[in-house]
Amino acid sequence: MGNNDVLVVGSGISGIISALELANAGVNVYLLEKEAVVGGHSASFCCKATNVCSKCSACVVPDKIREAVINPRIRLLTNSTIKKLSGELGNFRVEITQQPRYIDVEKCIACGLCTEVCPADPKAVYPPTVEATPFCYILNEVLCLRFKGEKCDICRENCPTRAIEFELKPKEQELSVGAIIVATGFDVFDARKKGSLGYGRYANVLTGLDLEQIFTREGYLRLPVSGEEPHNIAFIQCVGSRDEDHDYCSQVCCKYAMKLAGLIKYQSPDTKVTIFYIDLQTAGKGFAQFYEEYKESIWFVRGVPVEILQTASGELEVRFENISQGKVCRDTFDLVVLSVGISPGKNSWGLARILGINLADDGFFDTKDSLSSNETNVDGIFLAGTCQGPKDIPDSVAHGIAAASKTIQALGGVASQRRGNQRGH
Amino acid sequence: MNGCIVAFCCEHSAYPAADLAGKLRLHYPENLRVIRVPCAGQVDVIHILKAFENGAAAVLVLGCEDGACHHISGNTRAKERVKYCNMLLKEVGVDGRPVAMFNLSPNAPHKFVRAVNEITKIKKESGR
Amino acid sequence: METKIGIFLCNCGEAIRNIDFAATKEEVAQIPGVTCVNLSSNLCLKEGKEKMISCIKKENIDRVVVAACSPDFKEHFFRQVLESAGLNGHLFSMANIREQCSWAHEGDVTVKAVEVIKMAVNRARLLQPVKKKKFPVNREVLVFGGGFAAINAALQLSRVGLRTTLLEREAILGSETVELGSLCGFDISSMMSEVEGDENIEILTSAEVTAAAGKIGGFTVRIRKGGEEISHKYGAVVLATGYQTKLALEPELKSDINIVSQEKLCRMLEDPNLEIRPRTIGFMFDFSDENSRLSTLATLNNALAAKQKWDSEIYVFCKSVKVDGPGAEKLYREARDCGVVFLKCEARPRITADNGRVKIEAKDVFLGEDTILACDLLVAEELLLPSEGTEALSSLLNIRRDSRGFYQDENVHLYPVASEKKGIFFVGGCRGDLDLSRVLTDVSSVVVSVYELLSSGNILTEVEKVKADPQKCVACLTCIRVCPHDAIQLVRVDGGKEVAEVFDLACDACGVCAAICPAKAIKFRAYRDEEILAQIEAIGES
Amino acid sequence: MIIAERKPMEEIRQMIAPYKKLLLAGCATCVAVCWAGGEKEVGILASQLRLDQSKGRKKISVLEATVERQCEKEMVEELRDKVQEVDAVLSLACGSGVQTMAEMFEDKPVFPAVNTTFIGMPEREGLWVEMCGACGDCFLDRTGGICPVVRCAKGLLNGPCGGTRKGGKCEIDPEKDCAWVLIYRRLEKQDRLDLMRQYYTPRNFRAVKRPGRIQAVKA
Repeated sequence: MGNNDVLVVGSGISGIISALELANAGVNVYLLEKEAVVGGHSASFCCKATNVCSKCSACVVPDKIREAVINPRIRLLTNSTIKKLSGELGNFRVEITQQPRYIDVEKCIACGLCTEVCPADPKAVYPPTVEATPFCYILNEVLCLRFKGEKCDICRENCPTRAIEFELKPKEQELSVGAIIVATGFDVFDARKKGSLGYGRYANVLTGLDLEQIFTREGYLRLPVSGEEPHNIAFIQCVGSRDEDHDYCSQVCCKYAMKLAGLIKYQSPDTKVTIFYIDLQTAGKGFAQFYEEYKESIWFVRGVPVEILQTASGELEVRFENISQGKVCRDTFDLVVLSVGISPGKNSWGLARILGINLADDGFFDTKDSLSSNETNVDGIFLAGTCQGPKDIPDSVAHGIAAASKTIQALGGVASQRRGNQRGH
Repeated sequence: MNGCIVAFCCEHSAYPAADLAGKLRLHYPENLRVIRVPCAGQVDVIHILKAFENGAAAVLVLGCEDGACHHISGNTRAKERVKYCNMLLKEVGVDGRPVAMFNLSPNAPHKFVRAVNEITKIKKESGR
Repeated sequence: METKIGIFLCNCGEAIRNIDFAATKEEVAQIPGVTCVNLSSNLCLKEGKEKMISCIKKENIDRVVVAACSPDFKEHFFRQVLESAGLNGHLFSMANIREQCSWAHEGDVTVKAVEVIKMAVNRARLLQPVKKKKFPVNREVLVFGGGFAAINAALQLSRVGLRTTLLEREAILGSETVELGSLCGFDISSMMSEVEGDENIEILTSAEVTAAAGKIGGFTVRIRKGGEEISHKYGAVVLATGYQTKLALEPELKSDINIVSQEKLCRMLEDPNLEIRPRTIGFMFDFSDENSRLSTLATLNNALAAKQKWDSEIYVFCKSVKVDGPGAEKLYREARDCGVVFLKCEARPRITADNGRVKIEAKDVFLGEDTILACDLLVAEELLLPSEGTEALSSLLNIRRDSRGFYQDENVHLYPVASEKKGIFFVGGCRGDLDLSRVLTDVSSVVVSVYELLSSGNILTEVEKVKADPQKCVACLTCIRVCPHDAIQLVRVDGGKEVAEVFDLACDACGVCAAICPAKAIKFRAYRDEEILAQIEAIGES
Repeated sequence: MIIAERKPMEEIRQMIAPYKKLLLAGCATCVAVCWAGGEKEVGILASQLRLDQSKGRKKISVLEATVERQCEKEMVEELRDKVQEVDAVLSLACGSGVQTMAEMFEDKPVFPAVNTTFIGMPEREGLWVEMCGACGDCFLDRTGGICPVVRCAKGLLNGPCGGTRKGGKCEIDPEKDCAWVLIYRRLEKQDRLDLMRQYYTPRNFRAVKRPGRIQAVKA
């Protein structure tokens, strides 16, 4: 009888959902994450509700992370990557490397004493972001005096639970699993690549992701440098989507841009918001109504500007073709938000080589055939979420569940016999 | 009269939001007392009235965003009940709408603090 | 018997600094019923857990209060600790003195901490155990529909070992799927023969449902087929009834033969005997309905096919090209490269019949001028509507629909493929405009959800968490009307009086019924009035 | 079922003004179902009275009790001990219950806290509509089971009055349906429209001489 455990690679929303779904069906899961915390991109997204929920689904993520972390069938392996794979469906052997994090997740109680006593400047040991799971402090090798050869031992001595350990080497281990779900997610398009849009040069040109994080942290929008409330904001769509290098629609940008714009309008109704777009992707449940509601108060301009310049007074000048007036216009804004798209993960190529699965032309993992988006060319290796192609959160969730379903079907439903119980409260 | 604010917090939204506010060290008035409930729709009129009988200065009912209730309409029911409670209280001379309902999501700690501050303001204005 | 309450204080490795734990310990020890108070700095670690278990056993504690971090974080963990100490996990209450006390305020918060603990103790005193029970469930699944989604769902359900009944209103399966197949490159006939050959799948065509009752694990459905009515039990129900399209046209144009649907165009493209090939074809979409993902895909595919087969001139009129699906942008580019002309207009073009041709007058936003085009064939805009019978079926099963009439309310991120009623699921076009790969994702999602519910033949769940007292219930039906999960029904007790009964498997423990019951007959364990009021009473005591 | 609604607070306040200790007596039958006088409503009113901060209001103490049916002497008997303790009783039952209570405890003042309004049915959760006026001379056989005596604003036996609004609404209250339109439609369905042509003489609505008294035939 083959092995029925499953390895899920990547702990973003899709990976977590796959793992949870498998665990609920009685399968033991290894959840592999290369970072120190789970959750991926979606964990940092902000709530975009106005007086009603805007269905951005960002709030689902922390809920699911919590559920996954406490699930006894899911074993979490952070700071870990795959080194080698052998075997086949029902009997894979995966070699993984786990980088030391120097602070024991099981023992750290996030008391903060280590940060307090750390003599390095900046501090070499610090708390993770607030929404991080596991909520375990992070020791940065680059900053830590001890890793620079000094004899510092202060944090270790002060730790009340003895969670800090320096003498650790990367840990190698081999897992035996029956199937693998790849859920490595995406990379956010690096807006610096579009130099003419000024991201990275002008302080008031932000990406949609920056905006998400500002809202998560502060709860309201202020200009990065002056700290003032912006009065005139432009969103530029399709930055890193639907161009020569990206032959696809990222599927999320229209939604998040419009929802963020709606949130800004709700918080400060006098703010002027302009959205420059190619085509509005308003399909999807409830979203068409959302658009109807905002199309009067937000100025939608067809056509995407290609250049942003900063004026002497620090405002941002955007040149665009005003189609209704039939001429090139320029308008100034205090804040320009680039709706950056979803790019394939940088590490996909390496992982594809290790796993022996194919990459499609666009850089995402390829599927066996065009319709069944969970299956790869290797039996027993499945795809979940945005590593297969752009998806919003609900689609990623559905795709994650579907990957779990395909995995169970592939493993022949043997898990049913071992199934204990679940579905309690 | 203890002058506390009693907050009924839905465990799907307001309660985690309050936790997050703590993690972010967003401070709010100390006289807030949280009662965790499975859904804002579980908060009965009598729970709110009893809080006042016990000397609460104000009551907050905090539930999921409109349209995101885990139990479809628990939050809208709660909103109706809050309105009803204010009416009942007004009948007996307790003016100033001391019961308030706010909707928020679990990842909106700022909104939680805003809700607490807002009810504190209402309370001050009505001089209770 | 007097309850013995044990309080476990934890300073979280001294992360809680603005509480005087010594004073707190002293004060909470005075609360009536408190047998022992322990102070620890690592309650959630192994040592803490062991200490807790031994203390519970030694002191014979029957209610546990932990004053530490948020219950959101560790409630689950401590419940397990209680279980390993031989106590029911529900005899437990947590006082959040970290996130919502210590960390939320500046300065010393000992007074608040004591009060928060008192609230938890008061609640703990009244808590009652909650037992678990296994409920047997029927392992058969009923799938409504006979199209692409339904057939795939049945096949996959059968693959995970669940017996499935396909119920189709039409006389044959997949009658509307054939064109779709040729369009999207899959073979519906092989799927159909696979379904027909599958022993685990029963196919009922020309059949309809006349009545449905029951809850998850045991839906009793009356099916009428060929003048005969049978009643059968299913553990879960999957709705895959699809959608229908309607041409969005001015009424006076409807009979014009030069205006066709996408489906008709498909058939024309397949027809080897077609006499006249249209030289100019116009397409329209995305004017009357924002939900035009499917019409976009159909247009792109058909435009390309027409270009290749007939080499027609093709003009596409639309507001936005909806390319938010896999491969759609590529198709769009391919179409433009082949010479398909896309004209984007804000307003819906005017269509008139013109001497056997169709005249389209539009204002293109890029050219900024009026465009008049006479074409041989217009593929009209299609509106996506729920399929016939959707409304009837939804009221039969008592499930909600969205504002456009499709299944599944807009609460999609909480219930992607599930309804608010446990055991009823939706897949594919009946819940919105989904492209085929999304439909397949839906199918797989539903299959695993159903599998989790039914595969073992029983479900373990907590019983009587929410319970209506038959003595107090006045059968006013209020709870039945308000229950969001349709988990309450009237039953006869002792062959006489009718009272409300909460069905444990279907109940999601929200407490809406308990709050609204005018006779105060419904008790929600752990959140009963007594427990809430006990917490309120503790407020302001100090 | 009997439908009632709570009296305005001012009225209740005046009734109970002289008393310090009160019993709030609920009834778990009709008035519980219509959310006016069951255990829940008793709790709410009691809490309200305790909270009362209006001018000149002194603190009162309030006991709460709910019986299965307040119109049954045997069931009201359960409250005897509690009634002894208080100065007055505030009953949340229908008029019949209040009177039963008053008769049982003749030495205590018993006040009604609700207005008994009509006999009706729930249209949906929380909404009740009047269906029957208890006229004592049922007419429903001729009107397709729809009572014009209460459901027609004018109580016409030979309707409609001619003022029906568009959409079959009543001319007096456009929110409500015209009973005679409903009757017409119902009879149409049953193919009994001939009944509409009949003329009915005005009736004596006091068919049962007040006070009403009905003796069931003894078995």
